[in-house]
Amino acid sequence: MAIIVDENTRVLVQGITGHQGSFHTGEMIKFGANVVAGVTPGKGGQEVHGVPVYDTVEEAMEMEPNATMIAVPAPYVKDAAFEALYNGIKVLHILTEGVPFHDSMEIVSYAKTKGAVIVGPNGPGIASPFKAKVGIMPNSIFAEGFVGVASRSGTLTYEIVNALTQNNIGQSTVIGLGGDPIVGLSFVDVLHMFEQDEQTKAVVLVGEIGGTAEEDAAEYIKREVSKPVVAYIAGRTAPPGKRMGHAGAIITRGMGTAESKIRAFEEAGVPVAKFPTDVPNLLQNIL
Amino acid sequence: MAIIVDENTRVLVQGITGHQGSFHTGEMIKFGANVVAGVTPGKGGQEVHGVPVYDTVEEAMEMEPNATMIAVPAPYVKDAAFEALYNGIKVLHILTEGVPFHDSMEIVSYAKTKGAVIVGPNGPGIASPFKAKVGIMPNSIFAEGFVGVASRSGTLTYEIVNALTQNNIGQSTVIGLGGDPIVGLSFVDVLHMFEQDEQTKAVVLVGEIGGTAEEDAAEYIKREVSKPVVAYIAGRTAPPGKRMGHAGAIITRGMGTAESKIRAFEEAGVPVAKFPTDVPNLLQNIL
Amino acid sequence: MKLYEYQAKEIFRQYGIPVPEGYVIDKVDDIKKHEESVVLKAQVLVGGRGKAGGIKIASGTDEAKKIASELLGAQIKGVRVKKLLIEKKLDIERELYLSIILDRRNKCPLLMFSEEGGVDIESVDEEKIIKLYIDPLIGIQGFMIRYLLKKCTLEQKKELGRIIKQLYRIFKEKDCELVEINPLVVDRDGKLWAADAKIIVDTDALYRHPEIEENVEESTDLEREAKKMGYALIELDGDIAVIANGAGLTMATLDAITHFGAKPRIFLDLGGTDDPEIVKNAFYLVKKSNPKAVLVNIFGGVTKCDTVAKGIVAALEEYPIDVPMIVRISGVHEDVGRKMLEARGVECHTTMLDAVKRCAEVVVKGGGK
Amino acid sequence: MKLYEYQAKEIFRQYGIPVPEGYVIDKVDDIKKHEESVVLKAQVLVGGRGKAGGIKIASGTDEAKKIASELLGAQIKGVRVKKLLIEKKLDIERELYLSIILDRRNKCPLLMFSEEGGVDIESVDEEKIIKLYIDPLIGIQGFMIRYLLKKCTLEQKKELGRIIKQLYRIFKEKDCELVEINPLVVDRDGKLWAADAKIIVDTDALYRHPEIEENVEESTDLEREAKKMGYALIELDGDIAVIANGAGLTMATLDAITHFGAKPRIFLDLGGTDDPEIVKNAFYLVKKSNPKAVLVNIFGGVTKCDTVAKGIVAALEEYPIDVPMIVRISGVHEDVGRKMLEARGVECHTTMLDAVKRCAEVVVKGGGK
Repeated sequence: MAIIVDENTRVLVQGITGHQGSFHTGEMIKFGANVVAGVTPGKGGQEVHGVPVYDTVEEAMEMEPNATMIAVPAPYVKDAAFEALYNGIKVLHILTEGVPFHDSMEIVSYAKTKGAVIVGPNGPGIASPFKAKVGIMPNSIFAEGFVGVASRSGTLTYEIVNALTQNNIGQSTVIGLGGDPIVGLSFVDVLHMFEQDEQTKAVVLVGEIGGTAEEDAAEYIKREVSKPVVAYIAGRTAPPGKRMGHAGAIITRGMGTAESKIRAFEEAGVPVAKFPTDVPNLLQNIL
Repeated sequence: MAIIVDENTRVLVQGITGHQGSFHTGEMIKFGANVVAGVTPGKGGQEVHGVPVYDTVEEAMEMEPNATMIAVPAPYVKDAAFEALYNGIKVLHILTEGVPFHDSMEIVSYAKTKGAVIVGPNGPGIASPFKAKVGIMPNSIFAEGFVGVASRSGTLTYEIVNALTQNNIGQSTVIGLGGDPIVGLSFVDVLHMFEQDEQTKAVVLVGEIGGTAEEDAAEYIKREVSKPVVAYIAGRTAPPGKRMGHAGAIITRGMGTAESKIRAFEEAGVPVAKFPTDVPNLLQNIL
Repeated sequence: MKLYEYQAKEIFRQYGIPVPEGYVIDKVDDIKKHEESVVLKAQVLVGGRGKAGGIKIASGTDEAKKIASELLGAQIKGVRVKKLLIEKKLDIERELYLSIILDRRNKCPLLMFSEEGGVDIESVDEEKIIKLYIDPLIGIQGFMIRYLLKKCTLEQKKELGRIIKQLYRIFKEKDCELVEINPLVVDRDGKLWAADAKIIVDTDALYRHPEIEENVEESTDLEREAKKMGYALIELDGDIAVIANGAGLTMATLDAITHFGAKPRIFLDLGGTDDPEIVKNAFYLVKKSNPKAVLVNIFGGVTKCDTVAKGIVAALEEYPIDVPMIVRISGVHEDVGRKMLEARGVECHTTMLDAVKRCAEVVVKGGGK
Repeated sequence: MKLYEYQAKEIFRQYGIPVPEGYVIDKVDDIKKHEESVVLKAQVLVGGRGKAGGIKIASGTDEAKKIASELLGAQIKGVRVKKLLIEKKLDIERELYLSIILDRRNKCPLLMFSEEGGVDIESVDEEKIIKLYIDPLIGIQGFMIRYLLKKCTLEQKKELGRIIKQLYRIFKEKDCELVEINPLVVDRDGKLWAADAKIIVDTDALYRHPEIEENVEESTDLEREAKKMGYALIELDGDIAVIANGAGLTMATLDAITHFGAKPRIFLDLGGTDDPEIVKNAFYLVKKSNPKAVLVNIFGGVTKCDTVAKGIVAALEEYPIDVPMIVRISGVHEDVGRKMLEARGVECHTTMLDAVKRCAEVVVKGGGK
């Protein structure tokens, strides 16, 4: 099982000839992902790590991709995402940082009309060890297992997943939701999927300041989630009004503080780790 | 069974205080339909045939309608349809004639994003005797039974359904697709539904000149339909380039002739009636 | 509603699609001085205008005047030429095709491009036409244009992309059924030009386009009069005036008449009504059409039989017709209606087939009253 | 990015949303003659400006000059006032609230209207706020406005509807995170006015808005310099300069430092990089921030440990820092990186917790080198 991506995932890379696109194509292949095609307008006919490059997604569809990693500059992300959706691709990971959020809103709305899933923007993607990876998470941190991880952060996720693996706790699927204010998937969406997934026995949520995704997740967990959940929240000491690296990590009008999120999780019976590396201990306590 | 509307259908009427809206509310109730609410901006608080009137669909949702008849003037149809879709109504019959087709395209596209069905514009609606009716078809012509009828015309449908009833052939669901070039449902969509529907044992298609909906249906019948189908096509003698009453009934650039449609049906093994009233005979031959 | 070429080109100009320099005249005196060759194009709304002699080239002012005096007032495929468009002649290198039409099947705009332009697009091989289906919720996007440009050999890709975007804006903002550039010309300097321009606007959307004039050329006088009165009427070249309620039923009646060897004179759809006046006034048009017989075919539903009967009875007084009239009347309030008509000596039938057969007989064999 | 009130009002004016007559000055001499009362509003990007004395009323030219000379150059909540907006005083009958914000949960624009304006919207009862979620694919539609107008007691429904439509156009066309009119004033003549105007533009969309000037007031000098160099840096009031890779990890490092009783001086997110130069140049900013200790926390992935080590070694030459530096280095190419650093005498740890504890200790207990 696993969620969103698995052994049937056939990966396309949009922007494959770029620095990021080309490097991570190689890494995805090493992970075990089935990267079937790449797209860079004007570069059709080349190969990157043995993967054929096309000028348009339309042409790349002959390789029957069903997921894509979009690694093009921010001003071109909307067009690339619409191109993938228009051609029927159902899983889109948008790696790019700095996508205008009016563009992200339109992408997310259009994806809904196509029944497609958007992972990101501004996130490290998704990996189901070692069935499939669409994104840039380092291969070395993973182990296959029974814990689902969803996170709004990149490196912090690696830190936590690495700690899990070091403690012999493998993962079903690890998903980076993205650090922007508008992202395709919320914690609630992912909790719903992990709840359905037979492989997943427990869930780790890695949140941060900004928005109400964690509070919504806590509400949802109370009502709908039977599997154990543990959490970590970054930004307890972040000052209000400042964008803490991620566009979405900002406390505005008194909303989105770490305290509010931690309180909500604790009220929903979700233990919250003090340090990222405490997550394995918390999990071991409840599993 | 029956398709699209049945005993669980709760009807809203948008434009209920208008001439058409008010008369047909009464007729729908007599048919046995469950008309639960009406909307006319500025007329909230009134009653029409005992049905409560609201100013907005948002307010009318307290009566939990799940289908609507839209009988407002053409310039307001798009807004009314968007209002219904936005509020989660899943079956929309648009009675109005003369809706600009750019509006219809947007309505149909938006409906797809909401998983909703559009019947019309410019058609008499849909009836499943005597479970539900959303539209203006005369009550007296129906009998409950096993034949599904789909038509691009209004009165011609009544003529044919009446002939069926006179010959003791009842109907599962009768649907008027609408006479405009852009309508929500095609013959193919409806054939698919009738094929799935247990109550329906045979299907009658009533086509006319213009477009390729009949040719598409013939193709689809060959491939996918196991139930017997008979057809009638109006407009054998219509001159090219003239809009024959319906906006969609026009032969353009040599396309959409009755001959082409009749030939396609006959090649698909679908008998085509010479006169509307021959339809019952053709059905009796094959049933 | 079709626009004249000069109207369509004016819209192209407003949207920045290059059209040849030119002007419109309705009399010979308005021709300007021309040192170079010009094209004179008859402004009529019929297809195949070129082959019918409606497009001519003149090499200077004198020849232009001579041709203009021949064209103005002449008939092109039965339509009188009232205006000419006079344009600078293009130095043509290649002819392409570009259009956006309403795709009924997919319920969306369909863009078509072909490197084989200047001919009827129906005569071009399918594989030489690039098609793009446009989702109306997102409009035309960069990737669609990239995809199209990828498949074309043209060098002027950027300019073509720009023209496509503007053409879509016209299609949407002017509520079009069709916008077509055929041919889209590449001249010897490599510039692109809309050498011809065809726009069909959705008649039902005209209310929101006060800037677009209504063109009357496509209809006959009687059709226009009927439209003003609120009826859908089509003039045909036969003998029987057909009135029915509903477009489908009216068409079916014409078909049946033809089946029995007669020919219809007019198609008149009453639509849905409960006003006898509307029925009565339809006979004003019937009378004007000067038919050899009248066939009324009513299946009563929204339009009730007694309403129709009342209207017919009133028409017998106001617009008496001295040709045979056969009425088929069936459905809601059928009995009341039939009694009213029979009391005035009108021949009534219950089934459409009986009425049509009888009416055809009357006309073909002269078996009238 | 927040716009100044006068900038936001200029946009309102362009979109036909009525704003009071007014002008901007940066020196007292630019004040015009005023017979009637005017409002002088300090143009600063901080909230609660009114309560902090940034908004004053003057009854004539002389008083206006006197107030202006007091306000210009004064500090409002720690920000120097460089410009004043001088406006005709409105004759206020009612104060309403209207805004469109980005709703993160529903991933769409959210319109909020309340008849209780002029106060902080968070202090208004939920049931007194009308909320409308707008699907970005269809935008604002007539029925949404009808629904809102239905629920409001205002007489000027048509004008309010028009203002709402225009406000949405601004929200969309200017890539806004927020557009807010608080208060939306009804004057004694029944006219509506945007008495205040607040616009926050999406920083990431500024590239497509050359017409919008960048405002620098929200950042410190060091933050602006970092931004120009391509780093996300936040200045804080503690002692430890924190460099990490990734926003989440950097935040987690700040949190851990605080947990152990120390305080961070800067938040510096290296992001993902494989260029040692980028690592090295970050130390230019670290040095400028004048910290009491430096903590580097790297979990190597995209950013490899040896890349970071190379950058740090180069920085030791170019931007030598005479305060303790603790490095946590783990992940891809960890061993190579650690060896390079230890060879230069840099204190390295493998786990974040060890590094943070040690660094906090150094600062709090002075246990440095």
